[in-house]
Amino acid sequence: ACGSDNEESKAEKKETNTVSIMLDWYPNAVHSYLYVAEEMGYFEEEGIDVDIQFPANPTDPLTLAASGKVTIGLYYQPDVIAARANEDIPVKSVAAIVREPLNRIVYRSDDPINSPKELEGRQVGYPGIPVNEAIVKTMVEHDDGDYEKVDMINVEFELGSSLISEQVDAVSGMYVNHEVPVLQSEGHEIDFINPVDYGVPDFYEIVAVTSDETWDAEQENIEAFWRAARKGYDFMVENEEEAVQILLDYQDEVNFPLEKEIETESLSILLPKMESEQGFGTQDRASWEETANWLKEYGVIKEIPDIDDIFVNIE
Amino acid sequence: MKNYLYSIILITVFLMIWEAGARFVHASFILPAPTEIAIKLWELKAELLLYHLPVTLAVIAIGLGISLVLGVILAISMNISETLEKAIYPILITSQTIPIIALAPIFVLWFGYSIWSKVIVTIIITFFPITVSTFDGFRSTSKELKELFQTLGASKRQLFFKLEVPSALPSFFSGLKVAVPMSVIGAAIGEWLGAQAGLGYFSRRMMTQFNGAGVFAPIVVLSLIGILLFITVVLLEKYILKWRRS
Amino acid sequence: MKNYLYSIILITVFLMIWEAGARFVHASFILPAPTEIAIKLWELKAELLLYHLPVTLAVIAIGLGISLVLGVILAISMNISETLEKAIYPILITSQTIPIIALAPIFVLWFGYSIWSKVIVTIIITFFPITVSTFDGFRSTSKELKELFQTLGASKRQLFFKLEVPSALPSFFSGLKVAVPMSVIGAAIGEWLGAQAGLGYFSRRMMTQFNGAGVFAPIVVLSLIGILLFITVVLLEKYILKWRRS
Amino acid sequence: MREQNQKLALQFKNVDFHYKNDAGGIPILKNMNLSVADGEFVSIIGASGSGKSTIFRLIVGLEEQTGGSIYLNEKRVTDRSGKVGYMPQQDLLMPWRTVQQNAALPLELHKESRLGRRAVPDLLEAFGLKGYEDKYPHELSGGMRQRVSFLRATLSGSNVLLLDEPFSALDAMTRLFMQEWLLEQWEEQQSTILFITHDISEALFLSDRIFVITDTPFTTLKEIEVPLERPRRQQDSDKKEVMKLKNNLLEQFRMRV
Amino acid sequence: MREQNQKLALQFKNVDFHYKNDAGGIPILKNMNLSVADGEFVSIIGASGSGKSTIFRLIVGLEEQTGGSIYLNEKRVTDRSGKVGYMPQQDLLMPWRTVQQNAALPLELHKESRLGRRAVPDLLEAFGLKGYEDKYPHELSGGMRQRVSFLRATLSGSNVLLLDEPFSALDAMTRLFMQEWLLEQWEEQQSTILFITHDISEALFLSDRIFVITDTPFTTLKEIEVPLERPRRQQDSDKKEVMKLKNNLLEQFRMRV
Ligand SMILES: Nc1ncnc2c1ncn2[C@@H]1O[C@H](COP(=O)(O)OP(=O)(O)OP(=O)(O)O)[C@@H](O)[C@H]1O
Ligand SMILES: Nc1ncnc2c1ncn2[C@@H]1O[C@H](COP(=O)(O)OP(=O)(O)OP(=O)(O)O)[C@@H](O)[C@H]1O
Ligand SMILES: [Mg+2]
Ligand SMILES: [Mg+2]
Repeated sequence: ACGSDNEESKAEKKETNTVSIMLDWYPNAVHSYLYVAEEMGYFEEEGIDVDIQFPANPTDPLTLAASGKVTIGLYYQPDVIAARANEDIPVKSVAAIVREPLNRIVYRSDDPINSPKELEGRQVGYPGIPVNEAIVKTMVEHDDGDYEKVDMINVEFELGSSLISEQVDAVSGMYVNHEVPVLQSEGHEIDFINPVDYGVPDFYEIVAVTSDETWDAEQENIEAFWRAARKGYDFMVENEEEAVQILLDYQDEVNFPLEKEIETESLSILLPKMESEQGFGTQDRASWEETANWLKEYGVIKEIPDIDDIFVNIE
Repeated sequence: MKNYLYSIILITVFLMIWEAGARFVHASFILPAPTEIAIKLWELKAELLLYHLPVTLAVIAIGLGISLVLGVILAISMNISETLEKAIYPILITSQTIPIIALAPIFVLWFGYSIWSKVIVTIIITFFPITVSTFDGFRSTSKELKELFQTLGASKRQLFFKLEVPSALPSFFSGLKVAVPMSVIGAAIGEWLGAQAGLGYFSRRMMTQFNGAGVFAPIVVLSLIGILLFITVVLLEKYILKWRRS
Repeated sequence: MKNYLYSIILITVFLMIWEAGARFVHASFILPAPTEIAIKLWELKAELLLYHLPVTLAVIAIGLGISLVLGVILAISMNISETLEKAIYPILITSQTIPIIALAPIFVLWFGYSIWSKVIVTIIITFFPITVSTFDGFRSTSKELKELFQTLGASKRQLFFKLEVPSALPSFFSGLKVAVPMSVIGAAIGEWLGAQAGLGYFSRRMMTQFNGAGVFAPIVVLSLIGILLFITVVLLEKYILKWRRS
Repeated sequence: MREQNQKLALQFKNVDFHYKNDAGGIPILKNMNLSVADGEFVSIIGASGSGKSTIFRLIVGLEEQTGGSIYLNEKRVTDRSGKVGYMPQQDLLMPWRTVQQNAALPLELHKESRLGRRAVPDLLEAFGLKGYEDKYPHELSGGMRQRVSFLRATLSGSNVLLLDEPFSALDAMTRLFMQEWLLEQWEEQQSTILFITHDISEALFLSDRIFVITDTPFTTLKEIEVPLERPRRQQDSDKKEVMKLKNNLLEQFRMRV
Repeated sequence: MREQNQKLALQFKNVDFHYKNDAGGIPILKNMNLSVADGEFVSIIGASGSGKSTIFRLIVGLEEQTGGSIYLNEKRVTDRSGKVGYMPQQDLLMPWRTVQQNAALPLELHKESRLGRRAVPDLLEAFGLKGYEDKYPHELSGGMRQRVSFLRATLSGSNVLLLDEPFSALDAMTRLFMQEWLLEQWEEQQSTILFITHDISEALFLSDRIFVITDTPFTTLKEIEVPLERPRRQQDSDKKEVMKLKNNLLEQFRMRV
């Protein structure tokens, strides 16, 4: 049981049927379907109010979902497994949103890193999210390097600024569809390495996470939320341009300015990675197992947790 | 004004050097020039003042308000009960050497992104100076005057309101003058840790946007709040403690 | 020890309630029990004390050291030159009402993820109390004693070392006692903003790993540093100002 | 010389007292007897720490005697707080109150005595404080502050006033003038005054009788009648008999210091 | 009575002085003349603010006269700092120094006079401070602190000592004993003393001559010779002539307050 305070807030949520969702990062094309669903009234049709929140710290979507402070957090598949395996945190994924890694190791072109082994002795910035440590470790070791010699620095959200201001030599955690083109469009010469080329499996980049307790208490709401989100996704697939426009209309211009061109391009990269034959969001047991095995192999987790606890598919 | 002539000259020189340096370095996301900050402040005035400022002000007001109420109540209780004083005062003093603020990240887990995680940080940072100085104020009540009141047959209530409260006021205001700027800092730090609006939040967000002037602009506003609040307390103090005017 | 009996009882009761509450809530990543924290502290002792502690201590030592040197030099300069005093003192006082700490994120851009960005935060948070109290100490030098020295034909140098320095010491130590716990807080906050080691960093990192006891354990160590440093200053003060012993 | 009736304003009967502290007690009074007639002016002198202030603390009820009884105006009073006017060493005015507010404190604390409040302006004038009613203590000279303090003691409404070294913080000249002023007030107010001082000349100039504390703990006080008529002026203290008395007393204390 | 030679220890010749402040200047001395013979004990009395301390500040060089000249031991000295012993009102001891360290301050500041340092233990004994050498000021009584302060003034090595109301913070009894003690020391040290006080009896008891400041700014000081032989004891002040003098002076000040 998770304290009376929690139960109270949940009771409240039920009455108003509010679903709060914390994005994995500040809003960009990967979140278009949510804004579409909001704009087109799909959430309303399902009888729920959606409160979209942005994280103040990169790790908040998972921690706040786990502590019941938000209904759903968008996070990374390996971290869900690690939380479950290492600390027995009762969280589960309810949908796979992006089915392939978007994460890249990015470096400045004038200070190139030709292969992961060259990260030895270099400073690598990352947003404090543990999966990045696993990725860099896997890549360096796959390339016969020594991960112990890599200097991993938690830079919170300052991936771009720390790289550009040369405070770090490379960063892990930038997305190939968004941060990378944003930096490039501002005239910075950067390049990147794809983790999948160096032993990192094809994990789900973004999954929707909730806590076991929230799931038990608010399953109906979450399912309603997901039905609406699917409709948003379907609309987005059909009307790419309009979907981007809706995102841009919803943007918080001062805080999270978006470039139309970049977001359009970004969405076209994303769509194939979001598509699933069984329907948007459906998760394969195999992917979870593969990712868990990878984490175990590289010592991120000691035991593979019960896969059935970790995810649930919404019909 | 004349008294501050040298200070004004010094600040002007400092701003000019900064301006020149910033223009020379020419990397405004690292070092924006004062003029850039001023322009940004003007551009963002509506957003900063109408949207983010009220959020931060609410945190400061609620945090400071709770600190004041709890702090003064605790100080009075310690003044009344010696047992309470013996139990709590040493803890209060020791707690000041403890970086409780380092626990702030966990408040986000307890209170989410609601206003309360920020309010708690503000309370933690302002509670101590208010409580300790108010209590020290009560303790500073002259023993001789207390005895004088006793010899005049004053009731406990009269002793409290006519002697102890006035005696504690100067020290209470000193504490408040320390706490007020700290409340601004507390709100800003609280907003780093989890917020969706507020000046501290806005400043950090701007960093991610490579917007140096945008980082500084809300901090200018925060500073003005700090100074205004401080001046308010000083004026209030002058008014209430008018007998101290020479 | 007897004096603190009530405090000890109160703390014990508090810990027991915490323990019970934590066991009831049973979500140790949100609210770890004191015993869990103690166990974690023991488990992590090598990592915390040998790896992270030295990093944080270095920040505290360098930051406090620079604050001390610069603060004392500035206080002495203001004491010597009235023009400097008029120019700088008002700025110092005003700067205290400004949440400069909110600028901390940008220091990372200036100084990188090296120790210096954390040192700067520590300096910013400790510089003011040290400078102002040292200077106030110099100012508190009795005018009459100064004149006495003059009538005895003392040189400026003698006046400084034999009168002004001893007069300033008590106030200097008061400032140091304020600054020392703040330096610990400064180091912890600095480490939030970007670091690869250090107790503040470790605590936040443990949060991302859902290790509640791991969040608290380094803060216990930080608190102990704060208390130890404070006690050191108090002992030093007692030794140097031994004439104040009654 | 003022008429003294035979009524007693104050009487100690077999009073015992000791302060309690960690190491047992410090005995001050032992089976002590003392009487002061109504309208009398009595001084108490004695070495530092001999127990002068302790006598006052017993009278005003700040300390409770461990034995014996204390009579005020021939009635045995157990709770004596508010029953006697007390003017402490130094002035002890409240810095946040004006002259008038400071003086009127006793009236404020006892709401019954409304009548008295109207008398305050007149008294302020009589005490030479007219025009200063709304000034704060720090704006007054030492002598004026003492007068406010004395007015406050007077307004406590009691006929017995206890003054504990009231003039010790004043400079020598002001002190002389305040002594004369005090005598004038005393004659006018018809009150009984007990006066503690370290200054033998002061005691001789002011008092009808002087109580000398020679030993602590004490059972009786050495009593000295001052051989002077009233009204007095400073030069009266230069009379032969008074001089002899003064030098006697001085010798006595010289041996003990 | 002590032999006084005709040498002058101190002389003011046509000295002018005014304090400068925002609103022009406050004239204190106008074309003022004054002489004190070597070995003399002279008191200065006058109302508060009349300029007594200002005379001392001129002598020790804390203020510079605007006209005229000041002679020390018959030499015209421009930089007078370190040339006169000065014992300020209240004791002004440094709380962080022991008795010995406080007293020896003048020797420390002038390294030349090494010889003197050896004399300190003897002097400490002579001043009744034996056994207290390593105590801090707050551990001493008021009278002892004054003695340390006086010893410090003595050790400045000058034959001229200026004492500015040194006893004003002491209680009446202690004050009397300190006066006698001061006279003893003066006779022994063969120094010249200028003594400021508010207390007419004190001035009469101590001095050979009394300077009275009647008006400010002043040109001359009213001089009064005290008709008493030396050595003196307190009771000597009770002599007729002295009493008359005292009452005269008192009347004079009474009118001015
Ligand atoms: N509250 C107290 N508790 C314990 N002992 C006390 C207390 N007050 C006074 N004493 C002791 O009682 C003795 C007499 O004190 P008291 O104040 O009556 O002396 P006094 O004659 O008034 O001295 P002084 O002239 O210095 O004012 C002293 O030894 C003092 O230390
Ligand atoms: N540093 C100063 N600057 C300007 N005016 C001064 C200064 N010091 C003293 N005065 C003024 O000069 C006058 C004489 O002052 P002084 O201190 O010599 O008086 P005093 O006779 O020693 O008085 P008291 O008995 O109160 O010590 C006073 O009116 C005083 O206000
Ligand atoms: Mg007493
Ligand atoms: Mg003077």
